[in-house]
Amino acid sequence: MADFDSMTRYVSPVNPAIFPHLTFVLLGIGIFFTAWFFVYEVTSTKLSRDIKKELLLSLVASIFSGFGILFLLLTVGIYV
Amino acid sequence: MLRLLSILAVIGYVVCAIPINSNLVNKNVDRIIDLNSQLVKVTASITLENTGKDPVSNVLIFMEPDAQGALAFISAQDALKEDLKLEPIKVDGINDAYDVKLRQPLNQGRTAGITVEYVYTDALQPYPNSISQKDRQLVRYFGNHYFYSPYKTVKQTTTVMLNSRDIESYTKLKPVSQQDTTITYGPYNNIESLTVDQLIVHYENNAPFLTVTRIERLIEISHWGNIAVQENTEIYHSGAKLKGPFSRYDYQRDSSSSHHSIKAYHTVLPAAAHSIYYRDSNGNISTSQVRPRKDWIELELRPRFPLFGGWKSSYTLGYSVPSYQYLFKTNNNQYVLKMRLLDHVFDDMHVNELETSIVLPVGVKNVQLKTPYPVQRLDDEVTYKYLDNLGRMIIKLRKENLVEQHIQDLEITYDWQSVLLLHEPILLSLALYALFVFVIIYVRLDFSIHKPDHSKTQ
Amino acid sequence: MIQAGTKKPPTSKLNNKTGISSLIIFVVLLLAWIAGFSSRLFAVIRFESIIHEFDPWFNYRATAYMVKHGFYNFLNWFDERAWYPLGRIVGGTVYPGLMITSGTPIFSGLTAISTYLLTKELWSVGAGLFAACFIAIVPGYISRSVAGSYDNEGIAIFALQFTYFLWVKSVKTGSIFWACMSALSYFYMVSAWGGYVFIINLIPLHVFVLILMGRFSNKVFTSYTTFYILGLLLSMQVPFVGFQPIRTSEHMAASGVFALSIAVAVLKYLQSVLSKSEFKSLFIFGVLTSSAVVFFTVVVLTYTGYIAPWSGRFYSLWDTGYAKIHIPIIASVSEHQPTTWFSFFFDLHILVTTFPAGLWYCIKNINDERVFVVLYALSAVYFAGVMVRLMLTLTPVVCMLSGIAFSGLLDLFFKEDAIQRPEEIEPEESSAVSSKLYDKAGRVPKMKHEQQPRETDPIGPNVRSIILVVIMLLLMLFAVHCTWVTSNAYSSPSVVLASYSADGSRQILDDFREAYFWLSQNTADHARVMSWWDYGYQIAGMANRTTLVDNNTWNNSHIALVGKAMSSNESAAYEIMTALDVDYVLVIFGGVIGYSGDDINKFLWMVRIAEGEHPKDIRESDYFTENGEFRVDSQGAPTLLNCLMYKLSYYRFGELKLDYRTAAGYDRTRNTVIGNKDFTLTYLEEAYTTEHWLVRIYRVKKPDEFNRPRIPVANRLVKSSSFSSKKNSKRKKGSIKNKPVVIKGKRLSKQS
Amino acid sequence: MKCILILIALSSFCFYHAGSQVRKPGVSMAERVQQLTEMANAKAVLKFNGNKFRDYVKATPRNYSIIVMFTAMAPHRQCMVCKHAHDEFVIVANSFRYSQAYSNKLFFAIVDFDEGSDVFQMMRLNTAPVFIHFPPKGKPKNLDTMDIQRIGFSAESIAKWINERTDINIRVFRPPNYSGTLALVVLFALIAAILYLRRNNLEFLHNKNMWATGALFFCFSMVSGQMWNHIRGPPFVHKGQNGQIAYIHGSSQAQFVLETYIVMVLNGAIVLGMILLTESGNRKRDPKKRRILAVAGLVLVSVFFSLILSVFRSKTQGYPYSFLFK
Repeated sequence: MADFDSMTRYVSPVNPAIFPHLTFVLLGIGIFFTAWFFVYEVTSTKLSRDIKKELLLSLVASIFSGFGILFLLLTVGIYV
Repeated sequence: MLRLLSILAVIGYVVCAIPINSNLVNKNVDRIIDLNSQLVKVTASITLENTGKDPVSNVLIFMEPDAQGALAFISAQDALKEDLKLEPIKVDGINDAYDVKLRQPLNQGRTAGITVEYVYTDALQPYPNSISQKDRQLVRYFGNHYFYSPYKTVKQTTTVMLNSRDIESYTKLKPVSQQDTTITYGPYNNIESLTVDQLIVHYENNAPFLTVTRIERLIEISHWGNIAVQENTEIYHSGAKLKGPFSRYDYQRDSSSSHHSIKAYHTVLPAAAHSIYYRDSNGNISTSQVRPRKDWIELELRPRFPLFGGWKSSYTLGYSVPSYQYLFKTNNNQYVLKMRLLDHVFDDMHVNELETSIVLPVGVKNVQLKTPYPVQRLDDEVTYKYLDNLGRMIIKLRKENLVEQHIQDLEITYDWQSVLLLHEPILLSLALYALFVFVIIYVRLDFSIHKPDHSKTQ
Repeated sequence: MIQAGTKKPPTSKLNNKTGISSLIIFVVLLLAWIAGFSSRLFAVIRFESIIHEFDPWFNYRATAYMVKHGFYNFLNWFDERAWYPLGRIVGGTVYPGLMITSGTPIFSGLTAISTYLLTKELWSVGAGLFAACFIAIVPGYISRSVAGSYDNEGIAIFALQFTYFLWVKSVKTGSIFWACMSALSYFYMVSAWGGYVFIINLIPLHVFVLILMGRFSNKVFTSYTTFYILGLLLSMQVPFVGFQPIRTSEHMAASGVFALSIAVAVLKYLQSVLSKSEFKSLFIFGVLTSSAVVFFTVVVLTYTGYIAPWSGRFYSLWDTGYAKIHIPIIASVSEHQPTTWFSFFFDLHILVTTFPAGLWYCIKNINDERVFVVLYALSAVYFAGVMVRLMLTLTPVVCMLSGIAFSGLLDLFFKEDAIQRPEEIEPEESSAVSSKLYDKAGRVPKMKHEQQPRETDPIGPNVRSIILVVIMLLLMLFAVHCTWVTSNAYSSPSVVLASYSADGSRQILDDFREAYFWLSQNTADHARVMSWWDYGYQIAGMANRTTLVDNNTWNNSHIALVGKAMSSNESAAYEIMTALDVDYVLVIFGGVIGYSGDDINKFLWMVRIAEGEHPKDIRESDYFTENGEFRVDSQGAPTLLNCLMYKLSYYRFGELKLDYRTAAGYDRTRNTVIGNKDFTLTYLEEAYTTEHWLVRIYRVKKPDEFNRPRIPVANRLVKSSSFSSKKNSKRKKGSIKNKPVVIKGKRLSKQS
Repeated sequence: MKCILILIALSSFCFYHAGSQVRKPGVSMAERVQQLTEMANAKAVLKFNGNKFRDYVKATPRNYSIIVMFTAMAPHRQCMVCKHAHDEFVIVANSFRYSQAYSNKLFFAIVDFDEGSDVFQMMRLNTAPVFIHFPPKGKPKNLDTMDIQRIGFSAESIAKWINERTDINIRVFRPPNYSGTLALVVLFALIAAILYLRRNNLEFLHNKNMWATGALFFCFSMVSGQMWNHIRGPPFVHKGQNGQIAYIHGSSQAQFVLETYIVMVLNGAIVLGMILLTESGNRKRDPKKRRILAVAGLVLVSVFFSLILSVFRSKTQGYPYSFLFK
């Protein structure tokens, strides 16, 4: 087992150098969708609300913000 | 006379244990006792001769029964500087006895050279054991004029190396000579086996008497490409205790470099270490300097206050290293962590208690552990870090009384699915999504009892 | 997320205008939040992320304890490490709100949002946005909520604003729901800060004034009764408050107004029954009598002792001279001083000059909730005038009123040419827009005119634009002022000091933590450390050692005892210290680095407080020279030059030459060469002194360690014998004159 | 010197009071205590002239201590503080007179300059008021002279000082001061009366301008630190050595009375400007006036704000920003 020649050194799947950029892009998209979601919530009335659209918006928003937050953590050095 | 009695007594003990091959003879023993630091490092290069008929394949090595301090480390090498296998054996009357396997059996009349190296901790005792701020720190060493061996010794010399010129006293068993910081005993001829004759050196030793009473080393693996290391260290000045007041005025006045108080010390980190922090329970300790060297990083740690005898302090040192330095991947989702069980704290260090714990990533399976020397494995634990709902396995190892020679690598092998990387982000997203769904439901709720006309309530 | 919950649209009109405006509101609030948050991080950036101030260390320690032992153990926590030998019942003497919800800078954002909501209820969305932006960066609030300060006030302001918002909401809607919410929020406030008394007096005042103005309605009745009952019950759940709400006269106004409002409600009911003429007399009569009855019952109860009279701190708000005479400890705290116009301007800058305009318009277009904000403003400005620290309660209302003023202004000046110039920065834009989704909160005259067809602009575009530019300039000035103040004044911690060397490089003096860490590492675990009370919390928090007195100054006589020890001579002090079995004495000495906040500069307060309790032994006059000056050089009063504090501060300082120009023993803080240079300590020995001599720790010797062989041990052991002090007097004969000292020694031994 | 003075005084005394009172040279201590007690029972504070002073204070032996206030009450002396000091002193004396601690060990006396100027010379006093405690035995030490500059002469501090000198503890009991409450009562009565008189037209109560102005003035006074003045009592302005007058206190810790007035005016001007600006947007007014209002408001706000900013800047070290002028 100790033959380290047969093994490859393990590197991160994502290059740490681009963590900040990823954070920026993902969070940006996430916040954009969040804002869109809220605006929609605010402007639409009970009558004119479309549950599918809401769910879809929120899903996209949450996924992007989720990854954004993760990479934010990685950027600031909290390696989860 | 008295010595003789003691010898007989000792022999009486040992004989009844295991047979000592009386054909073996220490043809020549050259012993160097290094008292420069707070440790006692002894290097004995022995030339063995087999005077008997049948070949001898293993040699016994005994330590003095009433030796001061504790034996921290021992190793044996042959003439080609290759490590020989040595295993502890039980001999009553002798605390530490080892059995060295020679590479090839020693035939009649042949000689073989082996070098035994061992380190004692807590062997040097400050005397007087409490001094005032401006006194010098004197220590005493208790040893043996002769090389303690179960075999007869034909010829031997002993060199005691000190780190200061002024020696209060030392036992003078002729022939003995001293030039400036070394004392040479011998040569002595035809010493009976297991002979003890007390050797005492009383000299000034201003080397840092710094003991690491406990160090907790925490290694945390993240498959996002980082390994975080944190060491919680408790240090203690084990030299002569400070008697009377500590005067900052006097302390600022005398600028002599060799002083028994400890201002700062150097520790060594791997070259790739980054985001280093040095703090304690009260926050960051601003007095530390990082000096990058060619293939390591030298860190000058300065405790918040100078350490005098009997004072203790504690701190936390942490850094991160990229994973590719220590983490290896085999083809089938198997990973190997190869990292130091104990790392360098300061030169000539003496660690009383080490507890290394390795935090493995979420969801590892069949973990195997391989350590360079026997350690006590505490039962595993589970911890919860950021964004963690499953918990992570911790392997905890423990060992007492370590020195520099114990800085060696351990290997941990485990299986891990790389899909688990997505665990945390999906967790996050779900949490957020729950929030949004709550909002969606909230805007559909209506708290008012009677049906309001919208222009009023909002 | 809070925005999401509260931004309900006027669902009657849904158009993308609403969408845009709410988006803008969202963005502005977000920006306000971020700005507030980041401006509070100066402290962390310029220093590190540690707790900076003195008080927060206790909060930190208490929080740690609660996290470790759980909430209920925390409430029953008897802290034997403080106020030795008395100990302190922490659970009963603390407002646990902070310990439950921590993290001050976050709360600044919440404060901004709740301010926005409140102002929106009071005036308009635009004003709300202004108010939010203001309070996000105004120094008067930042001073208490910088990152690293871990203090109750920071979160209390949020609770305050939110309670007021809910209260106003409930008054407007008259719904029990909002009243209950406000009661809950009030409960949080009670658990967070002693300033809750402000709420429980302001809201009844509001109701009372409404009654006087004849604006009393069922809405007010519902909301107040609900709020009062619930709030009362909830507030009594906090251990520290306990039964105060029904026992102390701070809370009596509330109950009185409660009774009054019920009476008025009854009368109103009668009104529906009776005819007009007879009702009118009955009404006036009824109101007067009921109020009189309430008032006199309160007075009578107070005198008969069922109700405790006002507590000293509270009383000192009304009789402003009170504290100085009776409670020197309160007077000694710097933030209990009255407020100069300077600090008003320093903390509020342009707001302080513009908020009266907002007040003016609130009064001009009065309605129920604006009555509230007017009262809020007047009372807060009074309190802020009396005490510097109450500037904190003034800040939010000032922000709101200035927000109203500015938004009113910019409304007008953007309204006409909102079309000509679409590019403007958000707050004005949004306020312009927002005044369209303007709800019935404001019956503002200018609002009426929006429907009118626009006539030609008489002011003229250039004047208009000049005005706009000037206002923008003023606002920018405010912004930069806030930044400057925050980064310069409010971000310098008192635990870590920074000194700038000649070449401008900044070097950190970490002596406090050095000393505290030394204590925590190299003294016995239960060692008792005597220091002045300013450092009590820090010693408990950082060094984890037992202290005699600390920053919650609940026991004056104990503090006075410590002050007496510090200001007596060594032998007398030794008797006090052995009586309190003190192991270590810690003094702060700034003479080497010129740190002005050290113990010698605070010393007169110790003397005064000690004199207040022991007038026979300590006399302030002894510490002044003949012509009444306080000086430590050779002209200084002999009592001063021989008191314990002096000796501990200057021990072996006389031999130290700071640099080649100055003489040995030159004190950089007092800028003089000290008077009494070569003396030795008999009863103490220097245990540790930090690198820059800022903190000096001395060990109190055990009686058998004295280097005075000619006194047998038997005599030394006795603590309370005037005999030993006689010995001292003999021993000290011929040394510097200390007759009063000897008297002190005798008297003390009688007392302690 | 001193004895000469005494002789002069004696001769003068004999000359005046020959008939009135035959002076017994050696009055025994018991008698003196007796007389003193009688006098004290009649009146808590004894008025001494030169020879009474000599009889009761200077004479030895004594077993009682006397607190003497040297003062100049005569109007032409124009000693303002003396009046207050006298009142406080009387308060202390009375509260001792009517307390349990009352004994014949302590007496209070007043020596007025116009009645006992010789005593002033004898005591080498050239200021008034001065409180001196004459202990039963020995001459007054310098601690026996109360340090007015430092501890003031409020009744409490006098009592404290007496307590320090003679271990007699006096609880100061002020005759309750009804003036404040009385004023309040009168005020309320007036308001009530006015309301009653004008009960048929009460709409002046709904005059919002009045209320608003009142509120604004309250705010101005508070914000400009009048409360600080009230508590700290700073000087009106500061006169330097060579006569120049400082209206603005240099440091940020303190302020002068005039300074606060200035600040109040500045604030008022700025607020006025704000209001004018807002009013200028009001479309009911005629356009010309609106324009004037706008310009006036603009000028007021900008100029006076920059003024107050520069004042502020002059008090702050290293404050970088300023508006129109430095």
